[in-house]
Amino acid sequence: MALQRHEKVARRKRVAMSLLAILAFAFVFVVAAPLSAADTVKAEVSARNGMVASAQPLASAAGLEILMAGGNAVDAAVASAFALGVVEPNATGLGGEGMMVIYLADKDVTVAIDYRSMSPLADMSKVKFGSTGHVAVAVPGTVAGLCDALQKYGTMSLAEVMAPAIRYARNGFIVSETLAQTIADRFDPISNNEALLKIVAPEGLPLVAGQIIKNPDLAATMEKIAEGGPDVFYRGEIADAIADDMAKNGGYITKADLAAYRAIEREPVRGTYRGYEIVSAPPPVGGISVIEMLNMLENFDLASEAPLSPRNVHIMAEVMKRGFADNSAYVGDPAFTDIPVRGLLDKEYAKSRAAEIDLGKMSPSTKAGTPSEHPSTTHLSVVDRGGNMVALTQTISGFWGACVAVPGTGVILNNEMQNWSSRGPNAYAPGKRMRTTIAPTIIAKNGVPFVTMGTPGAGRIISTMVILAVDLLDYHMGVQEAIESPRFYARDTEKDLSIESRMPAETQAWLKSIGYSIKEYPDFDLFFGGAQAILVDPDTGMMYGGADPRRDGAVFGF
Amino acid sequence: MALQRHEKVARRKRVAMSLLAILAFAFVFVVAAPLSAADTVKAEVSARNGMVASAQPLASAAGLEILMAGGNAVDAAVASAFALGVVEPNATGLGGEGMMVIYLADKDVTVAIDYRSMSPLADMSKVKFGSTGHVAVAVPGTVAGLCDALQKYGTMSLAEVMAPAIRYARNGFIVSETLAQTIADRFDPISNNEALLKIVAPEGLPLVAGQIIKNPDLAATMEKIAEGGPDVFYRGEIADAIADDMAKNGGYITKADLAAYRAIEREPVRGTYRGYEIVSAPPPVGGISVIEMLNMLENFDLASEAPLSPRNVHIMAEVMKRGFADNSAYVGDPAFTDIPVRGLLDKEYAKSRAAEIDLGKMSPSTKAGTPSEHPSTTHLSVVDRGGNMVALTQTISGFWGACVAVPGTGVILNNEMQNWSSRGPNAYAPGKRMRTTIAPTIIAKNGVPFVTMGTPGAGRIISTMVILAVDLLDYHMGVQEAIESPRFYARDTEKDLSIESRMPAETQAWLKSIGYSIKEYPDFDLFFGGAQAILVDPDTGMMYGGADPRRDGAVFGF
Amino acid sequence: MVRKHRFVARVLSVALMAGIGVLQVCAQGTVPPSLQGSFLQPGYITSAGQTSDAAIVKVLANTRLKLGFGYDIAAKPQSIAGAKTLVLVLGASNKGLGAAGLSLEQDIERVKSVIAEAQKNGVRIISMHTGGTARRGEASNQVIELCVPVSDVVVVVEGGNNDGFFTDLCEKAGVPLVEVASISAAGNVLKSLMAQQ
Amino acid sequence: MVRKHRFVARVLSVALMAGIGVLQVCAQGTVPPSLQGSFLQPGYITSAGQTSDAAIVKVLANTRLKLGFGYDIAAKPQSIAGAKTLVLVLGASNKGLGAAGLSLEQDIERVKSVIAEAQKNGVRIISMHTGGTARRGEASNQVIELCVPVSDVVVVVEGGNNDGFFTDLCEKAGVPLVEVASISAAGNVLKSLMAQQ
Repeated sequence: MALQRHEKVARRKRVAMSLLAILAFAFVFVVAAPLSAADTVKAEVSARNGMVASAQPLASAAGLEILMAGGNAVDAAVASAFALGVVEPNATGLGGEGMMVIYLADKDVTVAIDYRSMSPLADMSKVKFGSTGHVAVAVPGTVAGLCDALQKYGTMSLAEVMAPAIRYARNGFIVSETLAQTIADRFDPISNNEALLKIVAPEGLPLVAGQIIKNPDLAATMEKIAEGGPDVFYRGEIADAIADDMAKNGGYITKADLAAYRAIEREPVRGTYRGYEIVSAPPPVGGISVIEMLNMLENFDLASEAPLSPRNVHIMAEVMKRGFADNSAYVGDPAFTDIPVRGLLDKEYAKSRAAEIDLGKMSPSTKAGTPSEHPSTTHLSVVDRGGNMVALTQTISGFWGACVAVPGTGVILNNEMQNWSSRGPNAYAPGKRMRTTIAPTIIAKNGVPFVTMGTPGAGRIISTMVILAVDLLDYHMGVQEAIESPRFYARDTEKDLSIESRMPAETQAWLKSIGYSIKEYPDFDLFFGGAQAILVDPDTGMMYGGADPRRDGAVFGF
Repeated sequence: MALQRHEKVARRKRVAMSLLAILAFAFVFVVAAPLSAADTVKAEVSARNGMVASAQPLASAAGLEILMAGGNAVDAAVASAFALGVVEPNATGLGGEGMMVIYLADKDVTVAIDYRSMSPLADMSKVKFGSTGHVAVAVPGTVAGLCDALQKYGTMSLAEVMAPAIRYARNGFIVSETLAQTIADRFDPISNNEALLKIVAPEGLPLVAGQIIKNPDLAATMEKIAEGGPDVFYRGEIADAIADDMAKNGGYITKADLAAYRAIEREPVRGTYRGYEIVSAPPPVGGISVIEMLNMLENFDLASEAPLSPRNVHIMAEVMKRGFADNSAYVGDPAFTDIPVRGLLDKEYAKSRAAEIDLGKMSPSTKAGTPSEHPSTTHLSVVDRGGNMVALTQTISGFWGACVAVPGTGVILNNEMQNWSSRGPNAYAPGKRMRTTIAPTIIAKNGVPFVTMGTPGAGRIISTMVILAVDLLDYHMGVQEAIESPRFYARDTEKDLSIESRMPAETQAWLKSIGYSIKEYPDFDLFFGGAQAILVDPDTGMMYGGADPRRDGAVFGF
Repeated sequence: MVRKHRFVARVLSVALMAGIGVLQVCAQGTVPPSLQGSFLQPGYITSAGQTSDAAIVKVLANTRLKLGFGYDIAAKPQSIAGAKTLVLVLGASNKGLGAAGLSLEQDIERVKSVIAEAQKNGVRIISMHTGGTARRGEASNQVIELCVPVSDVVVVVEGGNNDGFFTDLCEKAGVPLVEVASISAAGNVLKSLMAQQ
Repeated sequence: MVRKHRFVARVLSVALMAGIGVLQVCAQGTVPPSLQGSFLQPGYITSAGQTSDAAIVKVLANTRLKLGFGYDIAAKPQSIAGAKTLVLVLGASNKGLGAAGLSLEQDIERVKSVIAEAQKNGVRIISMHTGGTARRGEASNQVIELCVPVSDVVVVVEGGNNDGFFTDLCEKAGVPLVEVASISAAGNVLKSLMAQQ
């Protein structure tokens, strides 16, 4: 029954009736649309009192519930982050890590909380880390980071904000196509770990879409943390379980490593872009490169051409390559490496880098040696009624991390140890935090926060954040429109310019003519990340949320 | 700081650059839009696996949580309905009543559950019911109806589906502008009832927007019901509390009345409209009149003219008047009145009624004597992955019902007794259910359910349902577009044609020229109801949900 | 004559206000000493315009402050029999008028008759406006203009006098105006106006 | 020669299938009696194309059916030393190839070398395809075309043979094909193929 097609044809006929009708239609659309100027695949969500944008509906619902119970943005972000650890267990969780940027309107506080993982204190310099198994695991930071953020900047108790996550873990939830696919794809390493197998294949076979997945051990673990605080994880019962499992399986993490772990409150990196203030996640993660790239772009009048004009894409690709090269060369754990933060953020430096760009031809790439990153990351944006904002990006590195769950705890461990570089600022050292590209970012205008945004997507995180900033600030796109705009990615170490196939043909042709080799991805490809963002209209206070059709995101507001 | 305006101007400039751009833009929009053909104030929500559309975000979140934990549409609808009773306490709750239409795809069951309130068994024929206080209260049906539906057609336990509602009642939630306004507006009668005052003015002054409202007594009451079943309410502890409070305050409801209450499983009323099957709520509520009006409309080729053309609005107004007149004359509690159901649903009868309509002038109205209805109603639509659908409309009659809460229970009682007519099929009798206009409706095509929809809005419920059906089935609008289309309302007993001011000027002028007097309401007015609907594309299974910008609705899907 | 008595009181209060440097409006939340404790029990509360703010004032007066005032949102002249103080809560509410089955004109007639009864019996009048900007507008202005000139004191919660409407009216009529920041504070003013029991 | 032995087995099985009225494909889920219990322990599982379906078959065989097979998703010829039965799980997975650091061509070379080792040692081969339509496509077809003709039996879960690709290949090569409705059923077939221990 082709009802739908019938309806579409009927509608098109009516719309096509007269040129006048079409013009009137376009006019109404432009005038009436609240912020989004173009039609989008997913609907932009608007609300007045609070909003959560996360990669999964139940995680968004957790944050919404907390906001509606009177919690602030930090309460809601922590609730959603714990919930994501349950409902996106392949991408984040207690065994992982992350970075969060907090803006508190009432206290005028802007702070980054670094809860990145760190290498164990033992000397592992002779160890081949690999991508799975116990030696791939770095000391996890999620519990410390979320508990610290809540205690310092939230208003609710740990038990209150963890309640939704505990509920989801105990009652279970329906396995999505996406989750089922990640289980199937990683089932070989998963099948080597009894504890993880019990979670994702309770009857022996991998759970498929439509089945219910539960993690009662994780519910119990979270209840213990809700009651006893982060010490349960870093010094108590869960620490014992982790250390025991490590000892039995050749891993290096000890109780001393866990006891030594601290989340670190850092000054965010700050910059400006065409009058907007950019506040992003500091080293060892990627916000500094987002700002550096935007600094370079400020030397070009992007808005004078269309968003995907040949010249503009070329400029942005050249900027990306330079930013990535600098990132590789200079960014690492600031406790172990002197990072020329001021130099990298300097407008004059950016200007000199921008001057290297030949508008008529592609320049050969410059520096080398960046670590590989992985797409098992998740971003979350929250805004509350008070104008407080949180941007939070978490990860367990690869999907399903090290493919190791700690027996009896439901905790799935990261494989961050694969992210060390062989040399340079990101070379391995005991107790050091590895570099990644995550870059949760807040944009403000005249001190009033305007946008909270972030994305997973490994190496593409930084370039995608730059594209989003340009779409919003140069091209004045709506937030959903910006998220859906065709993405592209260039890097100093890669010969190809990666693009989504929606990139205009004439742009592609011209880029080829000046030296680019093009690697084409489908129309919307998760390779380029799955962004979440919330924009607050500074005039009206209205919140507009966008979620990426490249992933199962959900924006809820009230 | 006119950032927003600046952006809009910039965008308009770019869009206006060339006619070609506008045409290309309109083209992209028409081709890419999934179902909605026009821009909408609220975004249409789409999802693949399940969807809940309700009047409040936390109620939608409750249903979503149940769907994602593997519940079916009935489980989710019951969870959302209990949650609505907490988060929309002014409009619905355990002290109220409702009607639900269920379609179960797997069992091919279509059933209506009538949990309408009934008058007490004592003779109250000499009583002046009034609109508030204990004599205004009819025996409530919500607990019986929701528990019956869950037991017969759900898959989960009462404790599971009531958990979100209990949580919201205990933890509280932020008072919205809308809720605060209803407290302020009704504070005079509310202030006469200590138990209700304790809920909405715990510190003496009415709660205002932004404060937290909790109802721990209601949480405890629901916990008892979750554990002990509906008997707790109709025969146990809560029945005692209701009967005691009634006895102390001149009310008539006894424990015998409560023990005698039954939800009634009824055959829905069924009809067809241009090949679609319409399944709606049977007497004593208004679905029969929705179908009668659609039967009349089938005699006119509405689709040949634009949605709000003068002729089409005239035809629909004339049809509404006739349908309402018949509703008043014939509809009442079927246990007390012989209702000519077949006659009212007969296509030939509708044809003869349609023939009365003069396309060139307004006909004078015909019959008289309809009861007044009240806007404190709430609708809820749910679709699950299995294609099961629920349409559910609940009410406590006026906002805050009788302005009476039962001490110690948190239960707020309805004022349904005001809905009796002085004579005719809806005249008062002991143990009888009063007529209302609620009309939760499911539309199917070739036996495959296609739309679940409903609205509050008192007398406007039936006319709004007819407009929605015509918008979807004749004009092929998207579901959000249909909900937002300008509404109008004519009734046999009212001299004016009520319209939203967006009605085209030429239509208004012509209607006046043929005899209508026009009563103009603002662009979007809650007078015409606040609809919720979900449409499932029969070809793709994709779900599209719409919520009414006239009310704080929220659609969540996954 | 009542009028004469009130004239004297006004002259006194104006003089006093001038003395503390505020001509028309008292310093926020402060009650002129001449008025403190000058209103006698029993009191009676009604609305002028059917605003449910009257019920809020009732809860403040009786539940919180235990003043034991009579109350009827739609009081008639006979309702205030025996009262020595009349509290008029000002504001026109369409929903309130609808629930009471009254038009604005009918309610204004009702309020006029209650005021006349009060004046006949020497009942002194406190007018209160607690609804903020939401209870201002053409219809509300009608009841405000009716009640302010016949009042012995006017109490307005912040927002309701943003445009100086009360200031102007009170100045013209020589009625002391007390502005307060919140409904709670209005309750405290009410308490300080009443004579100790 | 191994070839000759297998030829005889094929003739027998074709004759048998003809006898029960099914020429190329066995009735769903039924294992030809001639094959029941005909595969000897120890068995060894590997992938052809790095599909993680190999791990599912491993869990089925070892955890559920306790068959104790050896397993390496990227087994090399020396891995199967001592085995008497080789289970090839068919399907090309880009993610699997990426994780193993192999190109499709490299993995095909690996599989060829494992098959050659099996044939050299008289190890009989069970090919299994459990991934449904998701594990079909150009790359998967390459490994399927490589493995089916050298197999002693092919087991396919519903969906994977929707286009008759396995039917055609098995018919051409004279290899018995067992189609099953689910991965679980594939496990039961595997068990019935194995000799009782």
